[in-house]
Amino acid sequence: MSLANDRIRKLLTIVTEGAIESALVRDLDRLGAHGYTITEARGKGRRGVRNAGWDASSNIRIEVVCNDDTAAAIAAHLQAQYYDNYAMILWASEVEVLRPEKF
Amino acid sequence: MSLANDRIRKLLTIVTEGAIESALVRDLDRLGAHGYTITEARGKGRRGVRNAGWDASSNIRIEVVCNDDTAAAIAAHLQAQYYDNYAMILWASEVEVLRPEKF
Amino acid sequence: MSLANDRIRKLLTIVTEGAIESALVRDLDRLGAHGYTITEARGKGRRGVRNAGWDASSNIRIEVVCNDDTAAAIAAHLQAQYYDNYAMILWASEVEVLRPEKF
Amino acid sequence: MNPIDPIILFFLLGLIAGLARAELRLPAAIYDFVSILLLLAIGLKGGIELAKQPFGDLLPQILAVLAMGFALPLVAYPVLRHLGRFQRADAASIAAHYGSVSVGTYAVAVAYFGTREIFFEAHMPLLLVVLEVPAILVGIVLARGMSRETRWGAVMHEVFLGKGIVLLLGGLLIGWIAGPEGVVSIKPLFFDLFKGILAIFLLEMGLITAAQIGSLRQYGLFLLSFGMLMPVGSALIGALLGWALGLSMGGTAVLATLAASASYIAVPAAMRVSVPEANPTLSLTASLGITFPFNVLIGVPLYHAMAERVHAFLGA
Amino acid sequence: MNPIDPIILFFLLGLIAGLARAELRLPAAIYDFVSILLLLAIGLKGGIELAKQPFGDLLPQILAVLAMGFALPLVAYPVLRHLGRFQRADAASIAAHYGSVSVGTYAVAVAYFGTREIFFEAHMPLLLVVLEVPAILVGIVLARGMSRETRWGAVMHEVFLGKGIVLLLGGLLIGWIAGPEGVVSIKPLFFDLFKGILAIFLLEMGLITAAQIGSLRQYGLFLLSFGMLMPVGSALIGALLGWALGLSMGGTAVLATLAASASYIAVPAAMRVSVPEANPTLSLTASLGITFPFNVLIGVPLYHAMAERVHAFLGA
Amino acid sequence: MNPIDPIILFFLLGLIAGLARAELRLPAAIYDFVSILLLLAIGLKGGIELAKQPFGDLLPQILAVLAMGFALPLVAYPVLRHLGRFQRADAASIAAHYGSVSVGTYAVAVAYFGTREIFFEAHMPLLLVVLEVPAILVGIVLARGMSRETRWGAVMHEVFLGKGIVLLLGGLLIGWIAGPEGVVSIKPLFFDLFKGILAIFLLEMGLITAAQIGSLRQYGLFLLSFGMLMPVGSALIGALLGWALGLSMGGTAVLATLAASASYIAVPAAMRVSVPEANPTLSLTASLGITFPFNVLIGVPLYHAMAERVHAFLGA
Ligand SMILES: Nc1ncnc2c1ncn2[C@@H]1O[C@H](COP(=O)(O)O)[C@@H](O)[C@H]1O
Ligand SMILES: Nc1ncnc2c1ncn2[C@@H]1O[C@H](COP(=O)(O)O)[C@@H](O)[C@H]1O
Ligand SMILES: Nc1ncnc2c1ncn2[C@@H]1O[C@H](COP(=O)(O)O)[C@@H](O)[C@H]1O
Ligand code: NA
Ligand code: NA
Ligand code: NA
Repeated sequence: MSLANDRIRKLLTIVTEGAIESALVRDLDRLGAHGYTITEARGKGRRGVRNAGWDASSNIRIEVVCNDDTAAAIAAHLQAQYYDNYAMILWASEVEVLRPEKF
Repeated sequence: MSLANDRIRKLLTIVTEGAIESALVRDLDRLGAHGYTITEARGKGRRGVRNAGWDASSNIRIEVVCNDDTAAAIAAHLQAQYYDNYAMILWASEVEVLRPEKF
Repeated sequence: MSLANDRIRKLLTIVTEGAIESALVRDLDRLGAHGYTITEARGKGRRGVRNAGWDASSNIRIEVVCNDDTAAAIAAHLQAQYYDNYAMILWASEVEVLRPEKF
Repeated sequence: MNPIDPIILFFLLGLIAGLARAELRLPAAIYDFVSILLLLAIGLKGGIELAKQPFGDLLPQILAVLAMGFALPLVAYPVLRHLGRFQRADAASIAAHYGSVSVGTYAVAVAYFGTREIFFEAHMPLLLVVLEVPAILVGIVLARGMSRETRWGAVMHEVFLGKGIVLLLGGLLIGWIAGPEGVVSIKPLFFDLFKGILAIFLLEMGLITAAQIGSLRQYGLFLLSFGMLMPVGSALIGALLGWALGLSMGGTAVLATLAASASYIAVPAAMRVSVPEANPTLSLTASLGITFPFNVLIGVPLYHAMAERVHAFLGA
Repeated sequence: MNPIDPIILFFLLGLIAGLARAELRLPAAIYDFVSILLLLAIGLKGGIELAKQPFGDLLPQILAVLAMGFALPLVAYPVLRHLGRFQRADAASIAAHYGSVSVGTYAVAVAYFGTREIFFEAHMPLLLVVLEVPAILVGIVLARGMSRETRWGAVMHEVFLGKGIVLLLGGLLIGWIAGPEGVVSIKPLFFDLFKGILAIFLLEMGLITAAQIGSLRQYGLFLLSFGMLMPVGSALIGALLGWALGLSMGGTAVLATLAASASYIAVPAAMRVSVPEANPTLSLTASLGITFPFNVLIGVPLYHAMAERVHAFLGA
Repeated sequence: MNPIDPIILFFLLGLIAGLARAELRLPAAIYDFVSILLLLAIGLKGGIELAKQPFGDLLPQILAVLAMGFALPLVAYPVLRHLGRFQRADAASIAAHYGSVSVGTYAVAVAYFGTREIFFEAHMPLLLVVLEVPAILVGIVLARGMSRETRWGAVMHEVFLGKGIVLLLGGLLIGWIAGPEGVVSIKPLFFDLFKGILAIFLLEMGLITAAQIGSLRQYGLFLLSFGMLMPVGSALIGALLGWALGLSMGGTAVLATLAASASYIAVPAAMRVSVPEANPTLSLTASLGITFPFNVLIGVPLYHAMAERVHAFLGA
């Protein structure tokens, strides 16, 4: 498994409120993500403990594997649209993918 | 935490259908992975939305930390065996581990 | 999304027994983590299969994004305090964050 | 004297366990399941009753209650904005919470009057549904003005297709179509278990409330007073309206309870999407941390007494 | 006329909520729980009845129904392959779905005949179990031939140790060993709540069906026709067989329903593992998006009428 | 002869399905829900009875049972340390498991004596709670000595604020305050469904037990013998104590069962936090893989016979 350059993509991980899942997923589609993976989560951050005991305090953790431009577009959009008003955190890293044509 | 070379391992992340969990886990064992971690997931990809509402549409997300060779073997096996017929995506990255002798 | 140096942080991922969640979370707070994200998990490792069917066999997967020093402190603490007696694995990688001032 | 209702004790158990940081947590899936059962059961019960009476007779009541739903947040808003000195979005969001209703509180009232065998009109679930919606719309307009930018399509989707309304209305329609005999076969789950399920729900509500109380200190005295006085004021409006509409004493008390209750499901979800700059901790601390326990522990018997007075003074 | 069964209304509620994209989702854990309860309850009911009659008497019926289970996918396959122009694996997989049975459809039929107080043979759950398996084997052979490569060990594991069979058979055995009196103590959960639990299950099935309907457009008219005509054809075979076996009119109708129903639990899981190149969206669109709602809304009463005709024309 | 209780059959079904590696898994949320219901129901039942009798009368029994809770692990420890050659921490942890109690085993005993209509004292849940705690403290002291380092605050939190104690005690108090009439409204969920819920719980326990049995081979004969002989010895102590305290034959048998049962919820959680160097696989293999099935399948009837003998020989 060589880290050949053409197989490198960005992995964006977003942790945010469950309440905005449908809006977010629509945005991801629009911004060019070919897919995403969601897991249920809880956690703590600036906006306090979100323990997932019920709707209003549940987090989701979204992962998107995409190319650099899409990653940049998504990050910019989330920062502009959601970062101030929602419990949200976002990080990015580089990953190597199989079948790069998928992304 | 220095990124000392002998502590670097591969982290493989696989997202795929819950239906093949037992087969996959057997394969991982056989191919030399010393462990794995599974979380329940849902998502979207080439094969449409998989919303985890019931058995046939549930995803799992598997993480395996292992050395380069094992990672390559697993990736090759999954690509040959499952990639065409199953909803599946796989990415790899480098991580630093504590107690490298474990992996 | 440039990998500008001042936006690089460490992402620590810990997989361990659900039984020590509250103790662990207290430790993270004390050691300077500004937040964390938890998902439920199951898996296999040195200490056998932990299939999450009930309390004693459930895993949690904790992610902490933090600066290098905090990451080192957390890793050292976990290694000293928990690694020998608990099912636990820990890995670290570098990630780029939005709004680095948060971490 | 009546014995303490055990369901209230379940709420207290959750509250105390939560405050003592006990290792007790209800899985989210179970909380969801239990809420779904309660919403459907309440809807079904109302629907069965609707099947018995001509819908037209209820129209005046529906319209009057709808008007109350628009009015209550308009009363709350200036108080919050000027006395409470909250920012516009926050004041609007809190006002929306208090103008709408809490299904959990309603269920407690139903159990309370059921135990005491006090009659109340059986179409109350319909009024519950009716009261849920208008405050949300008022809240959004208060926060944004009648701005063109508000995507009313999305708002309407959020409001009418949220879990609460869909299950309440769905239950109502199913009960209405199937009628009393049709529903017999599903009675064991939805009706016989109702209070047991409600007990589990309140156990979890106690735990949730305990988690909110932590943030109470931060917001201080105004929120505390508002969270207890606003419901009493709303209850009075509800009681007077109930009397004016010719409801029975029990019905009047239930309408008062509905008016007094503050939403913590439908409204928070809608506000999060439509007025994101409002701080959800503020409104949830008030509605869950103060008003819900207040209503459950003190409010319901108080509104019962209130309805008795109103009917005694103003005549039946 | 009989009133509409409320459980059907729950299905419609789920379907409409799903199509309207309401924010309604049953947690996966609850879906699992509810299916487990239904499977156990159906098994238990059958087991209790088996305890009352000598097993030997049932053997002819079991063998005949087993034969039908092998035959039905062989009827479906050529239609799918030649008329539908499906690829070999897809045709085989869909055929397996339609040769097997749907526990949810069976439960709806049980509720339907229960409400109407129409007698049917109490060992039907045994026939349900019997019908579940053979179509899977036929499907695999149709897709692969009798190839040496098929790991029959793994296939058998998948087939006989899947959730559905284990719980149905387990329930049967428990009911059979414990007998009618033994089971009294667990009756409130498994029998009294049965229709309520079924209502919740159907609510979720409505939501799942709605999600499948989206992919319907893609696959067009053939699948739509197949999904409605195949069950009617199978039902006729089932009804004739029921009559030939000397079943009561009710029993005949239930056997027709079993024949008509298409699997969406056991078969998809087995096909995923054994015939992975078959596209699961195709078979699930057909079985869940078309046949399940067809059977639940139209099929069961239709097969009831069919059984009446068969018994009237051919004599009892 | 009495028929086999179906709940035992559910345990066997889970056990066999688990050993056969069937695709059967109860969602963790459901396991949680079911345990919560059982714990509350047992507590409630005990609380209702407490409401009927003066608490003072029970004090001697409570103190005696408390003493037994301190004594049992002190009996087990030397056996494990010297005969079993376990490390200090492991011996202490296993001793704590066997000194404490299993709510699941208690529930099976309740069902067993209920079916046979054998009277036993209704305040047994109180003794269950009392027995849960002391063994944990003894276990920690055995592992650590009376070391200053032990953070007793954290230990006490873990012990008294664990899920088990909170729900049992909470249920007790609610039952006690609300009394028999108060609890009527929640009876359908907590009491009528009790054995059905217990059946589901035991199904899952069977699956869990099957998973433990795998590690049995590793630990061999000593653990196997200990897991079956220790409960019998404890049961004898329990039976003699029950007789000495003047309990009825049924009550004596239930106390023997309590003494015989080994914890797998409260103690593992507490040991994990307070004696982390003890290997949890060891103690869980013993308590879940050996003693739980032994008690459920053989132990309860055995302790029943034991209590009969004790009462016959020593006089009532
Ligand atoms: N430093 C962090 N590391 C990992 N997860 C975090 C961190 N900070 C916040 N989170 C997650 O992001 C969610 C929202 O964060 P915040 O907006 O800071 O409240 C939290 O509930 C956590 O789940
Ligand atoms: N670009 C992506 N980023 C993250 N997850 C993805 C992506 N594409 C697919 N997935 C996940 O992988 C599963 C299978 O993908 P697919 O085979 O493309 O349908 C999906 O259901 C998603 O959970
Ligand atoms: N190599 C690995 N890759 C991914 N996850 C692992 C690995 N090893 C262990 N784990 C996870 O960490 C938990 C504890 O590991 P252990 O202490 O090795 O038993 C396991 O239950 C797995 O969930
Ligand atoms: Na209100
Ligand atoms: Na069929
Ligand atoms: Na014991």
